[in-house]
Amino acid sequence: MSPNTWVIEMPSQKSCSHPYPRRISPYRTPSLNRDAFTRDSPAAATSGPSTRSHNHPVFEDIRTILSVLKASGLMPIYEQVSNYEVGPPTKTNEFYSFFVRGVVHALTIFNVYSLFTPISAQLFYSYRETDNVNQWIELLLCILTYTLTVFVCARNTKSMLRIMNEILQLDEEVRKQFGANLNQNFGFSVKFLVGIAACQTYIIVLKIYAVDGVITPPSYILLAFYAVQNGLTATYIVFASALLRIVYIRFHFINQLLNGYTYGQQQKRKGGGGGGRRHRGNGQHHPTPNPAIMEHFPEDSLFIYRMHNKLLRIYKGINDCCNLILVSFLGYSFYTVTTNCYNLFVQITAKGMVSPNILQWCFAWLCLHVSLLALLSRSCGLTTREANATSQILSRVYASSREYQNIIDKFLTKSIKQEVQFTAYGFFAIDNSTLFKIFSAVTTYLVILIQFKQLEDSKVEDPEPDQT
Amino acid sequence: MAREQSSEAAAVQPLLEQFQQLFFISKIVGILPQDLDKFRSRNVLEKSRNGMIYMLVTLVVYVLLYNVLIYSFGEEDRTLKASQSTLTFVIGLFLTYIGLIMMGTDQLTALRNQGRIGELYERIRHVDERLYQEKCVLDNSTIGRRIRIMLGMTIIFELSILLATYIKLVDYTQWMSVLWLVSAIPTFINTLDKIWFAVSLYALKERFEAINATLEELVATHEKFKLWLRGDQEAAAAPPLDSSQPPQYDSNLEYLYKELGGLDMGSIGKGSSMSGSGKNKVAPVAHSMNSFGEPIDPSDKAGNRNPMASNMVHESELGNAAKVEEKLNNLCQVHDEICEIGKAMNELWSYPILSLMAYGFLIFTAQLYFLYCATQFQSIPSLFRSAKNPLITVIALSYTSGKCVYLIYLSWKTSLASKRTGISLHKCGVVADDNLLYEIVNHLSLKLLNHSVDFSACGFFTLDMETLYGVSGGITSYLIILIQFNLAAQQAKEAIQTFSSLNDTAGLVGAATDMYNSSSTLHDLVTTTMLTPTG
Amino acid sequence: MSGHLGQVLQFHLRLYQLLGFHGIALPGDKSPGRMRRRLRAWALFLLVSLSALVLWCLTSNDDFLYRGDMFGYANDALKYVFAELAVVAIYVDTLTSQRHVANFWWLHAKLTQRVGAVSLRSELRQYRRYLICLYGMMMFELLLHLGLWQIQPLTHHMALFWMTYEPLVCLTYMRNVQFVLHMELLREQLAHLEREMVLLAQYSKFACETGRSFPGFEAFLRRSLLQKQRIYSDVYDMFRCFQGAFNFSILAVMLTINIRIAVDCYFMYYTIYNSIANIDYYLILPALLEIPAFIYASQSCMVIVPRIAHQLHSIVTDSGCCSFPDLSQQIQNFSLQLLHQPVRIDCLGLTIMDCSLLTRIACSVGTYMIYTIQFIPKFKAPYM
Amino acid sequence: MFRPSGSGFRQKLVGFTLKGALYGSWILGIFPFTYDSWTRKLHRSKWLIAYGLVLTTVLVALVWTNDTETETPMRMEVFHRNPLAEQVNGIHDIQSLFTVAFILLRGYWKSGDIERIFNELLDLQHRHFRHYPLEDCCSFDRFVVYKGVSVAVEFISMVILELGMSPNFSQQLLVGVTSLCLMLLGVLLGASHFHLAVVFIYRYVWIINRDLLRLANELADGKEVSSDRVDYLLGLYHRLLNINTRLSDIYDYQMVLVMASFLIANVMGIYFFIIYTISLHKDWDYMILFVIPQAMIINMFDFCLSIAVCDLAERTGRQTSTILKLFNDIEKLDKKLDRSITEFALFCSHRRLKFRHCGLFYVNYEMGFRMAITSFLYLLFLIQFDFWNL
Repeated sequence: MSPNTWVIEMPSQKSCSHPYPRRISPYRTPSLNRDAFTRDSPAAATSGPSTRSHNHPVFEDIRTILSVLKASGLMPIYEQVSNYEVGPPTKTNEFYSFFVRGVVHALTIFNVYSLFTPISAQLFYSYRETDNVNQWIELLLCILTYTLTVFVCARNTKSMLRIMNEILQLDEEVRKQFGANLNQNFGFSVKFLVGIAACQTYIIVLKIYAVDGVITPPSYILLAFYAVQNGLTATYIVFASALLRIVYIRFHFINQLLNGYTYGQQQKRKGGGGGGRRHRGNGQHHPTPNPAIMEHFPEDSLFIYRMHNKLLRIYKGINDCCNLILVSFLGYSFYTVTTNCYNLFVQITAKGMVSPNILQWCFAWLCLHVSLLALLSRSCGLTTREANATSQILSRVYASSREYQNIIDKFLTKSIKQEVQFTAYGFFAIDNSTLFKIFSAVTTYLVILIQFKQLEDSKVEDPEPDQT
Repeated sequence: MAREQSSEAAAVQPLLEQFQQLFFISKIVGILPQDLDKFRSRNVLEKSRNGMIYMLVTLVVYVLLYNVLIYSFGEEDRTLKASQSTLTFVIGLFLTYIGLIMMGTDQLTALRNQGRIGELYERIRHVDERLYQEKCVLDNSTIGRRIRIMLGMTIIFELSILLATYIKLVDYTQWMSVLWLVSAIPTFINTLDKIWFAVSLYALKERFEAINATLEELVATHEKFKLWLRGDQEAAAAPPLDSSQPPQYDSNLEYLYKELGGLDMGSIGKGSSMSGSGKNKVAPVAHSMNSFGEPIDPSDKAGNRNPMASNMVHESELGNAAKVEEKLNNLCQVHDEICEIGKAMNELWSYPILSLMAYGFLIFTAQLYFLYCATQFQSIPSLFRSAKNPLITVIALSYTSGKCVYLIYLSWKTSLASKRTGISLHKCGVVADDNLLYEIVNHLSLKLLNHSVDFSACGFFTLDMETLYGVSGGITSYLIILIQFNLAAQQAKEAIQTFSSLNDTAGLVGAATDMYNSSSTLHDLVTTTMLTPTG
Repeated sequence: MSGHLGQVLQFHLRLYQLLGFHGIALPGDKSPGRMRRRLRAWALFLLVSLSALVLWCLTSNDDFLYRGDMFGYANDALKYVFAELAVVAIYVDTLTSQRHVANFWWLHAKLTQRVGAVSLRSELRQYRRYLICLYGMMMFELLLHLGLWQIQPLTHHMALFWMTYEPLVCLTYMRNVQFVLHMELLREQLAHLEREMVLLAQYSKFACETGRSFPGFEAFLRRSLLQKQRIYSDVYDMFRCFQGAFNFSILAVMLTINIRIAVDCYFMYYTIYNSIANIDYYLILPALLEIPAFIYASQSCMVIVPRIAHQLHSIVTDSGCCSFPDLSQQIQNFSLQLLHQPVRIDCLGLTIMDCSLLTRIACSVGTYMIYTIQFIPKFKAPYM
Repeated sequence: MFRPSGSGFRQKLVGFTLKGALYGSWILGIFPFTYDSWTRKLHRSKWLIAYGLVLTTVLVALVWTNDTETETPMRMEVFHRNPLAEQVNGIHDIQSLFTVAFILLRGYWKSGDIERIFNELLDLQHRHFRHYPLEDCCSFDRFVVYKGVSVAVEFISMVILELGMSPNFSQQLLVGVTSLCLMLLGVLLGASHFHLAVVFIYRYVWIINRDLLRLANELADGKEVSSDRVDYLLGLYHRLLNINTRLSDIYDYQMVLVMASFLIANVMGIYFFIIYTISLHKDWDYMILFVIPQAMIINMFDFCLSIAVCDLAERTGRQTSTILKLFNDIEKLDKKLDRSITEFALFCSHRRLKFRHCGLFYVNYEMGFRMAITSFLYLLFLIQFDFWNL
């Protein structure tokens, strides 16, 4: 994706070259308050304190997860230059995250070493041969994913900062235009953090109980680091979905703004009786904002188009940043889910020796990964749908005069067959259906694994060539 | 005649008038919590506490009865349970319970949106009013007929399956066997709920087609108007459509149209562009008419009613753009409104549809697999005893698959009808070529390109025929896999009759049966990777 | 009318009437109404008799079906059942969808006026694809049968099986070739339209580069574009008639040929594997050619529309000398119309009939082959 | 256009690669054109075609006559172990031979069209794109270099594989191997022609994108932009798409064959590897550790590269319509400009820069992913089958 990023990079200066005050004309102030009021109401519906002090730290709604990532060196420890800008990290912080990454890589090398040497043999004692191989591959995949994550994050530091700056700048414009600060409390991120931590510790405890005999320190380190890797990868996924959620809120905002001009709202404004009733169920589940006055349409539409372009750019930027990480994570979790389902199956079908330990272990893994996959696909699907909904909403705006119609056409013409989608390195689009496809893939591979198991069993039980 | 009566009537008749019997039945069996007498008096669905309580009670009763049924018929599974692992039995239970799950989904969803369904029909009524203002009137009488047909077919299917199974496969000596009747409840309730959805969807489709018909009528009248305006030199410039056809072929067509007038709604474009004065009036009405045994006489009425009407009313309509712009704008707004209603309806019914699809997939595969098992004289779960008889199996399969396929087919048709509108709009533009009109048409067709009505089950998969393709592929491959497992199990049995092999068999049969719950995803990887269109 | 409908078409339509595929009367003949009723009765009769034949084959205890192992038996039964399905679908389509067919031919007559007159030679050239497809298939099938029965000693089972199964196969092939004929007609219209668009584009380019354009130039261009739009919408209606007329039978025929290919591939592998002296699996070669013939025709229909759009947008609307706002508006209108009316041949919307279907068919046949091959060791067949 | 565009090491490398490809294909007789530097046109020369035909026939004959690889012991064991492998391998041999013959013959047969296309590309380059700076299109250079490297490495790995898998060296073997590898090299070069052309088209589209973007920024800064520039770009885009469709029409059969043979080769390679190592319980010697894996890895690399080129071009084509969206938020666009931009957008919505090999499949990452999964599934099935037979 890198060769094309510049293409959408240049208009940033362009949009900076616009003097903002020009857009706020005096007759606009009352409507500004109105907008501020109405815009806050949906925000307030979801967020607790809508009256927020103006020098709030940026991204405070996802600050916990940010702090975790900063501490683990996945995110740069940026400086907050102003209310709407973040600067590059200072030397010491930069060095700190650099150091952390070094430690991580050292540990990784150590782990790989101990995986290939009999040091860690005692960790894989309990299963048969194939299961041990599965465990191995799982560990290796996990290590690979995390290392990849670290590398990609180290490479994308600048672009990550750029994305954040763009988001902030966009917020600033929105505030200047409508005095609305788009914030939402990202409770789910914190919840997920806690859940991940709990799940990992639980898994570790299970593992330690499962191992009989005294555990050597290397395997302790191995386990601990394994848990840390899993947790941090999961955390990064949560962070990515939080970013997507932020973008989603912005898209939703401009869609709402546009929605004020649709014919239904206009009729409602004119006091047309049916408008409200017909428009209530219109897919938005919150009080629709007051209809806007048609005279403001041209400048608002310009603003909306610009916002839409910028948001698309941010969206692509996020996509480019997390591409590889997402691919590897999806592969990893696909593998994990498959092996765990297989283990469950083996445990249940094998008579007698149903060990609760392994059951719990499998369930913990399944819960963790399935929830993460669900979160990721859901946020991607939401954002994509909202990004593509703009043209649909715009097609609901009916203007009488010719130039308004031209304004509408201008956008619609360029958005024919131009749906954006959040792809995993172009391999496949990530949205709600992804979860579905992954599960079907899991099924198929499960079938194949079980067939292999049958083969082994038939081998061990009757070697006479009747089967062949 | 629907046109006449409603042209006198001040307002259009609400759609819900047609739903009387359906509402009563579904009220009695407890699918809809809405208020009964309000519906009877004012044809509105309003939420009522008593209905809710009644519904919950029915739900609880059904669940209890079903459990009793499973328990009482479970004794015959003991042997099965002995011969198989716990897993198999659990999954057999899962398969038996999925019907119950489906029913629960339906009822709970109905409870959840008891307020919003009424609103939905309110919106539909409003759309009808607006369509009426645009002089395109649609009669809901066909919908009532459809409802009756569907109800009849449902009852026939249910009864035939139930009685056949009861008489042939259940020993009705002990009184316990009466409980078998309970086994039909979930599918029946689910079918009733789906009838609501299907009929409303069909109503939306009719609205779309009414819009198309109006546009086509504009085109036809304008063409006639042009011909009538200047007959001969027009023929030179753009040859009028019927000058090109030889008499006998034309008569042939006349004949066809008279005979097959109502037979289908597909090719009305030609019907109107056929431009004999009689025919192109037949066409739009036939278009707005459903394809199932509708009598032709209204179309004839329209045929001999329209010409003077068109000459008086429509002749100038496509002529001056300012007037027609208003009309086209309204039509597009109505179109968009209908699309919105469709989305809302899809959202209301998304979970039931998802559960229905999963149910269909599972039951279809399971039934076929058990049929295979029965032909191999193996023991099958007692609740699937209908698989012992091929005929009953065929009926049950056609019933189950008919539900799913009909829904998918209908939604596909609806989206096709919504896409037709753009084509008709362009016809308008082309027929009256006029710069002002071109501007309008370009603008509106851009809008129409962005109106999307697509039905999906919770966004997991869209309800169109492509999905059907994938599903059929999935069913086939899973069936083959299952039979394979079964064969392996049988061989293992024959190979060694020792205890160890018994375990192994259990495991293998477990494997075989395990495939159901893991195969509940609709198309497996084989279909996603190989059968879905690449790129 | 027969001036519009050349001899070749006339002849082949008669052929199809004879087979009961073409439900309406030809332009030439008298009293179309009675003709139609007769054809209907004929189709119905054929349907009933063929179904009776199939039923008899399935039920009689003479070995129409392969008795070697149960799986082969099931496979043969499968073949028969699907052939029956195809026959039913074909004739039911013929019986019910005469209106679409009539519309199709009417539109075709209406458009071919514009396409121009025809001589026999030009007609042969015009329909060469179709003719090659039809007669090539016939010859190939015939030769295969002759050659095969020379080499292969004709066992009782084979004689019975092929004598009863071959007619059904031939019917499906003929139907398939009929689809090809209709799609050829469509393609011809579209290609003609595209040629005209190319001429238009070149003309406009020339006029704008050399700067010499007569006063009514824009009006002229607009009028011709308008004509093109009308033609296109007619062609689109033709296409929709085609779909309405043949939906089910396309599905059924494709399915039948598919099933036959999959099953016979399995048998081929099976016979080779067990070295059974039986080479009648060579008879699937024509079936292997049928599907590509259909898909190639439909694909060549579908690829033309984007090319038309390509040419449309290469019409120069304004250059240094002249600028036509109205013309560009017309072009926008036309391209929007193209966006609204894509020619997309899919049977019942199940799957789009282009070459990607070929890939998927190959993949699925491979998969099922693998599954079924894994059966072999399980039926205690003689093995290695 | 084979001139190194500009100075700098990377450009020199690119120029060198292009020259190498050119001369290599001249030597192998698969590029039957002569370049007339005065009129800047390629001319088809009968002599080169004849030379190429003779050379190919000689090579094929050589391969036929002393084809020693079939009785290498390792293959013997594998085939003895399961006959299916032998059947599939036979199929693959026949298919690859057919591929070679087909590619060369079709190349000669279509050489007229190829000549025309290349001339048009040269003409575009000379007439329109000469004025644009071409240096900073780094992905172009990267892909060209990668392509060259991959071809070279394929050649080497093929030699290593052939020599490594046969224990006893003989003069006959050497002749056979060299001829085989030369034939393979010819195929690879023939395939790489298409990819090079795709990369060139990609660069032109990229330039068009950049120019459009410049226009957008000028408008945003309030400068005036005449609609002729947009029309000019649209015309260029039009021509490029036209060239692209013609090019893929010519080359798609070859590409399909090459891709198929690559896929089969990979799957079969892994299959042999697994049978040889796991089922036959061989001890790990240098061959297992090095020879076969490197061949497979390089194969996959080349495959991914051929997909990535097309995907890059496709993404660039999509970028065009993204850039067109930037014209939305500009106040007071004058009518003519607006109209031309609208036409551009409509054209983009109709035609895309996409590669669809004879309608079978689009070539992009998605398809690549799907292909990978499918081949993996088939691999699993094969292994299962192997176990069944065990």
